[in-house]
Amino acid sequence: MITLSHFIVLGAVLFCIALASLFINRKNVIVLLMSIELMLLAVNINFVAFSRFLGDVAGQVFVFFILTVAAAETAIGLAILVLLFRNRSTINVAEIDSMKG
Amino acid sequence: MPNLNDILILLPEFYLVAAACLLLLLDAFMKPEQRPVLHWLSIAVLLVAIYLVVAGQPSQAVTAFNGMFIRDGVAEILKVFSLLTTVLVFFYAKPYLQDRKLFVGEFYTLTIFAVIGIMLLVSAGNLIMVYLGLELLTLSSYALVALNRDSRLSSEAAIKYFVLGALASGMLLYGMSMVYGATGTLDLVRLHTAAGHTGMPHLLVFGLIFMIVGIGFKLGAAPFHMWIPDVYQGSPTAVTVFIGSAQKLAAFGMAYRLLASGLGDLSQHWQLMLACLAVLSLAIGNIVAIVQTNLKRLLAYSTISHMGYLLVGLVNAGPEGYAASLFYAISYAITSAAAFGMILALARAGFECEEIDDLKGLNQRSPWAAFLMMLVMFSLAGVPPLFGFFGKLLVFQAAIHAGYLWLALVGAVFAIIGLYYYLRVVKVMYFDKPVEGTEVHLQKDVSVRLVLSLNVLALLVLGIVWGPLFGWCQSVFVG
Amino acid sequence: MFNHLLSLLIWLPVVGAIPVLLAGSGRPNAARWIALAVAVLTFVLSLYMLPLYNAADATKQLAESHVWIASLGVHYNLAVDGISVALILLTSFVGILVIVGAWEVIQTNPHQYMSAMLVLEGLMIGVFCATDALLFYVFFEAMLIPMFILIGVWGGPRRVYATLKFFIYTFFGSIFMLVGLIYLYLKAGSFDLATLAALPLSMKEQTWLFFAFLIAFAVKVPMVPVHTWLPDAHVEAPTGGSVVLAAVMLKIGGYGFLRFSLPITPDAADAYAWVVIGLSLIAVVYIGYIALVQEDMKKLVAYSSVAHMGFVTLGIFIAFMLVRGSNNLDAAKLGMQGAMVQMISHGFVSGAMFSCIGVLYDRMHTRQIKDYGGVINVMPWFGFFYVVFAMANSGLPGTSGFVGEFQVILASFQANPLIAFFAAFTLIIGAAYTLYMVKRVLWGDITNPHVAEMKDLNGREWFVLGAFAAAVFALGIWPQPLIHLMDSSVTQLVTQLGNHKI
Amino acid sequence: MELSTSILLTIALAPLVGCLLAGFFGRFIGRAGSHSVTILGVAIACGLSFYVLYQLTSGGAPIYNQNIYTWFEIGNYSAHVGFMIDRLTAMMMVVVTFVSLLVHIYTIGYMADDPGYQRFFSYISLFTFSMLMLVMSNNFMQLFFGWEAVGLVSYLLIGFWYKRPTAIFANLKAFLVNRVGDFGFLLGIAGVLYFLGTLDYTTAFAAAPTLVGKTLQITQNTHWDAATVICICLFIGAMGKSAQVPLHVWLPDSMEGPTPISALIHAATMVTAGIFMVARMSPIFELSETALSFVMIIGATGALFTGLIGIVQNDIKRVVAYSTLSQLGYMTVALGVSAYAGAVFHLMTHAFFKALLFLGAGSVIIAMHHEQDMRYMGGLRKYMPITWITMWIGSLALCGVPFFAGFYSKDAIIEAVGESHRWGATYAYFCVMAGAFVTALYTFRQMYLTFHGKERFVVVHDHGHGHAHGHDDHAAHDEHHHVSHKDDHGHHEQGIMHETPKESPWVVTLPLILLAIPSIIVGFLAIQPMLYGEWFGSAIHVNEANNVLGELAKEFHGSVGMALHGFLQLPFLLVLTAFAIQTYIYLFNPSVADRIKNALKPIYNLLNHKYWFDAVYFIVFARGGMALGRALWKGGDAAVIDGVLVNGSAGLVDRIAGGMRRLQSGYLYHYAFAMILGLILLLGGYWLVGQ
Repeated sequence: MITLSHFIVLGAVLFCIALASLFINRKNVIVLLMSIELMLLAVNINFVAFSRFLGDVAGQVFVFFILTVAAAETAIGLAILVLLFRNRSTINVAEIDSMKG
Repeated sequence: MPNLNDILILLPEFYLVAAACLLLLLDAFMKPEQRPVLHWLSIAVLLVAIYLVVAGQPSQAVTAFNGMFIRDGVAEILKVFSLLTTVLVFFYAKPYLQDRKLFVGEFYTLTIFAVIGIMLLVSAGNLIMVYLGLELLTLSSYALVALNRDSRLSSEAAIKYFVLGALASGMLLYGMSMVYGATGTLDLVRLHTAAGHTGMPHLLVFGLIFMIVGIGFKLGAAPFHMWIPDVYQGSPTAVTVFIGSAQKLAAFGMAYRLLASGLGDLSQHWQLMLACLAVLSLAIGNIVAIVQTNLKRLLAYSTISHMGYLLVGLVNAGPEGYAASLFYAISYAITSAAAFGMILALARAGFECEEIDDLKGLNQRSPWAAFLMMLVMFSLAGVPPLFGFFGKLLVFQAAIHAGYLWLALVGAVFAIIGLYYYLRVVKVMYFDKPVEGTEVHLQKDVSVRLVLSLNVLALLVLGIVWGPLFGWCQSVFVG
Repeated sequence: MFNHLLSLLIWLPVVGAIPVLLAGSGRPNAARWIALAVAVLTFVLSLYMLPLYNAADATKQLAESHVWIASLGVHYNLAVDGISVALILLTSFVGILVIVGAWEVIQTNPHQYMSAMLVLEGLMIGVFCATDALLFYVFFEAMLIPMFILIGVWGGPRRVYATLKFFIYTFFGSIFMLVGLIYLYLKAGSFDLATLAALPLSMKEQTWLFFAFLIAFAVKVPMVPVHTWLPDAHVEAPTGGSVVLAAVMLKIGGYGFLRFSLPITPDAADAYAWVVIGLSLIAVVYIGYIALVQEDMKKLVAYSSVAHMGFVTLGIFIAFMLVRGSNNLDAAKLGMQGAMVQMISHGFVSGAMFSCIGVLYDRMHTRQIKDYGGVINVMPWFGFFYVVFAMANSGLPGTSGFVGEFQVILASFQANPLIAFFAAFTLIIGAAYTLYMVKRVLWGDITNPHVAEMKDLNGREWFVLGAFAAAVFALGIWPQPLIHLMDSSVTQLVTQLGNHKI
Repeated sequence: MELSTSILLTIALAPLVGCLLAGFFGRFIGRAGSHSVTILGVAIACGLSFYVLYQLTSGGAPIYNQNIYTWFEIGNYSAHVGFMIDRLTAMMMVVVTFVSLLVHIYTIGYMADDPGYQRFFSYISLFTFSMLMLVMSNNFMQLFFGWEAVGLVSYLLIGFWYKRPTAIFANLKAFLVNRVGDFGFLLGIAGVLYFLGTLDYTTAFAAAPTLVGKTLQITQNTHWDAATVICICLFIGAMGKSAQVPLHVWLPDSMEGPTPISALIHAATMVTAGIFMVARMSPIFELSETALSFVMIIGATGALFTGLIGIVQNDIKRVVAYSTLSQLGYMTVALGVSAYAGAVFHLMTHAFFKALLFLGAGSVIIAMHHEQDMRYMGGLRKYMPITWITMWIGSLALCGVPFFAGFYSKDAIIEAVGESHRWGATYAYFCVMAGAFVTALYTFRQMYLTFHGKERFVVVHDHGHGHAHGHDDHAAHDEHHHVSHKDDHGHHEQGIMHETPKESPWVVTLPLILLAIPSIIVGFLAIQPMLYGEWFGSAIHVNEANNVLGELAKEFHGSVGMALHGFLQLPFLLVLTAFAIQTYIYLFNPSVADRIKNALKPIYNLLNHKYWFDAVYFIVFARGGMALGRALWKGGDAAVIDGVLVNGSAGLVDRIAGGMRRLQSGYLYHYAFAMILGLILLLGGYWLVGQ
């Protein structure tokens, strides 16, 4: 029997993976975008699960918003990425450090 | 079912959306040399928006769209000042953008959309609304930061801002989901009541903590401040001034909505957390600023420290504290608008005036500019009789009243350290000899000079007659 | 108009600074004359206080009160008692002399210099008028800005270090006082000094507050061990800056003790009077010895200022021992009066000393004692003034320098002869360092050829030094008018010392 | 009839006016102008002083005691400026103004060639004013004012020739040593105010008896007798001003000043201020046996041992200076045995004959062109007879030869000491007795070396040095001597005169004569009333128990009798012996002097180095003080406060900042990690609080 906690745990696990990949990954910015997506999905699972178990639809509505915004976010992210590549001809995270201190 | 009344309540927002779209269209059919028209138009648009906000303000708080949207005093005052600072931003930005071939319509429309985001955020009555407002604001900001397409620095700043911002909003959302789970509602008002008797207090506090991360990021409070220096430095100064001023009001509004109207009952939990963030911000902001050589970066760190002071006020967790912090946020927004405005006004094509040493001997070159900058610096340092001082006074008072005397003392100590780097700027302007061959002077543009002078002198005037403003801040939190 | 006399005194110089600034570097003489006019007018107005002020009445007079911040109950409250009147007169008097003294000495941006001076003057007068703690604090802090600029822009080679040190030191002191004031406000619901004075406080609270105030004012006075900003500030400051700093700014520290420490935290002040007294005596002896070996004239005089201000703090806090220890009110008044007279007198004497050094500096561009010697041979008039002020500095009867020290020593003997013993040590050490300087600067045969070329005082310098000398002698020969002016206020202060708050 | 305030004010202010005129307008009114105005001022003061004295003694005027104006008034404490004129004061006024007047006149001749002529007159008039303020005062505050004012003038005058390194060293030294005395004096005054509650003489003296039994508590268990503390403190002031051991070191050096000053300030008047003060305070001093013993022993020591130094001096002025020290010792002894009248009496006679001796010495110095070393003089009597005779008169008076003024006062003191039973009186008696012998020794030595024997200088009428005797050249010549003499003698050939010495002009000799007269007669006339009569009346108060003069009075049978009786007394026999010895040595067998010197090398050195007082003081106080100051400055201020606390903390913050900025590494993943870390910390914190 699958309970709420299973979903929460799943969400938590996904979220943690996302967080981890955010700072473990030192190669590619695209990976960052993906892990952000993953994070949002974890959130969505939470919302859906809660709304299902609370019998309240608002959570699921929220999910739609999140999905839409996520799309927009990714679009902008990719745009910035292109910009970055054009200016520095690299998208290696470890090389984006001209501002520090 | 939404009715006309709801529309009327949202009139300023609707109006701005329409205006923004109109400007976008206009821009499309506009020859470059006609752009100044756009500039003045958008300023007019904002001024009208201010009028709408103030004129349409109901006597007491009203909600629209089933509580999605709240229009109360807090929202009003925040909107007025974020619009006002945005007007300043437009004024200061024009010559800068023109010099750098960045004088494009997007800047105006994006900024206006960001302002709309702020307006939605500060009068959000529902977690969804908070999220939407926040995203509208941040997404436009990402784009704005990357406005200068050919600059390595701005693209780097943009990507850093974007990734960290996304991370922050992700955490915020995660927190919201937990709060939702714990209370079963997204509506802030109901949240407030539900938070009291939830079955899962720990879940709720976990959610709270995640949300605080989101708020901390938006404020730029340590340890969620890392983006601030790089973004401030990297993005075009015209954008930095917007991020540095109006957005702080938004951040305060967000914090207020979530923590006070939403989770006010959990104050005993978040007070201490905010106190910790405050101390960290004060320490990091003030100390690291000392070793900065880039003016924008220095101001970035000073922002961090100022957000620390703002949090010192919030720690009070009562109307008094909110009023103090609001006052502080406003004073900071105006002051930093002036500070970055100075940089904009001193910069010109091929000369950013970003390094502190660029100001060497400014007093010989342009006494008036030096004088204005000095006032700004002393206001930031919190030396009476300038505006900045009274903000500090009020937040200290709020903290002490809440029994956080130690916090006030920490704030005091770091105020001393902070003083040093502001004085350093004055020192460079007044005591150092100008570097031969360099030429620093105010922008020729009359509107910039005029508005900037007014803005700075306001620091002095408001320092002497700050009563009414503070009265306003207090009034919005009573009842 | 004269029911706003105090406001006028404060804002006339501040507003007057604007036209001076507008005169611009293009028209230096316009700037100078406007500045002088404003300063003179201020002085005349401050003289007008005397007929209006009733010295027999101890209550604060010429009061003005306007609501400043309604929601906080902060008021723009001004009023003066005898002590304030005396200090305001001192300020406006010195105000004129520094403007005249800087006349053609300041060549770079004289308009900025003059306006900074005027703003400074106005703010200092504000400090002496304010009866609302927040207002006091605002003036107290705002004052730093013009001084910071004065030292930093027109100062000597190490001016940046000096002026930063000055600003941060003082700010460091006062920020804790601010916290203390906020605490008091939250307890009393008002920043009004009278209310705060009436506010009952536990010993613990008083102790904390007392030390918060102590830091603020000890830095300002300055007392050992927080005095090290003063020599640097003085050495680097332009002559006018030094004069104002020594003549008026230091007094604000002593004044603060009277307005804050004594009325608000009397019990703590009594309990820790020994700290202040000890530090004051250290200031007299320890600083005296340090002054003895200075090679820079300004540094020497700066250190001697610390030593002399030691008498101010001594006189103020000796009163506690006398009132609470032996209920000897008259002696307490004697000590307090001594402290006040010492403040005024030191204003004249140190101001004059710095002006003298300025005169030398303008000719030789060095303050090193060793570069001089035999100045009297070429500058007899200067020599006359220099000796006069040196003697005043070493407390010779007949000059103002004597009166305060005399009274404080007489009073402290009644508290404890040992204190008087150390205090009286200034007779020896004070004379030693002052006259040793005179010996090396004034007397002797000319060794440095540049000295031989020095011209004697010009009319302007003569006027400045003459005015100072007149004041020094007037106060030294007949101090009673001044003492009468402050008597009732001092009496009231002393009687307050007796009231316990616990 | 009543003494009127206006007269007294005139007395005090006339010299001041003269001083201001000569000082500020000297350049306009010229030399003659300056000396006329100042002399006029002093003359007025002098004449009126005589009038006042006459009024008090014969005019039957009551004692005058009034305040002129209030200096300060705080509660019950008040200080005024006012005059109290009784016979003591009047006598002092006469002495001061009279000597001052003569010195003014004398100066016309002595300073004739000095560029600082006007300044000098201004100074000495200022001194007269200050001294009058001192003696005429009716309260402690004004006394202290005069006290310090005369100190100031002495400072200015010792350093009058400010080009001389020695002079400006001497004046600083003089002022500081005096300040040491004033330090005690001020504490004494504070004590008076504390215990007697007033600064006014009459009230204070009236209240004095209440001091008995009062103690001063310094710490928990130290109780000092109030009267003793006050008296000793006050007397320390006197020690400074009247150059008592061990604060005597400044007086010999003060000879750097022009000779008229040495006569006026450092012999006749200022240095006796201490004596006057103690006499004035007699009602208080009478209350403390301890203090009086202290006074007596200090005085006695000075009387003998400083006299001894006089024997080995070669500088004509220094001999007189040391004799002054020794005579001041006599006066102090007299005070110590409660013979205040005796002290004041000796003060007066001494003022006359010592001024005479100094002015005589000055006259010699003029003749010798500012050569002061007696080894290069001798046989001057035939060149300057008036000086010679008058100085002999002074010397005999000094030695206490009967019928001369000095005899009466000095002999009275010696006998008074003999009468006294105070602790240490025997020691004092020995000292003053031996002192008489010593006095004679150095006095006759000085006279012989200067005026008798063969000339130890040659007169070379060459103008090789280019000394045409034009006035300016002459001035320059003097200047040149002022500078050179003392620091290095090699500068000009000693014992070489460029013209024969000649008698000084009348302005110089007249004062000598005018001073010689009182040096002979004043003792004879005044001893009866001043010592043994009630002349001083209430001015001086002596307890019956201590009234040694009263004892002497019983055996006193008139001046003549006393003088005749004096011929058979031990003091005079001692003087005769000394006379014999010195006559043999310096007139018949000069080589003996050197042989004695070599035989008693150690003692000679001891005396020649003035018991090493100056050396020790210089090392301990001057050098020591500077060293201490430097240590405190570098160690305390520079190293600890600035180094560690101020700049140290600033540096620390800087270093921390340097470290912290590295956290801002610029790497996205670090930034992200920081945020996540923050999150974890918050969660962890919550969890901890939850526990």
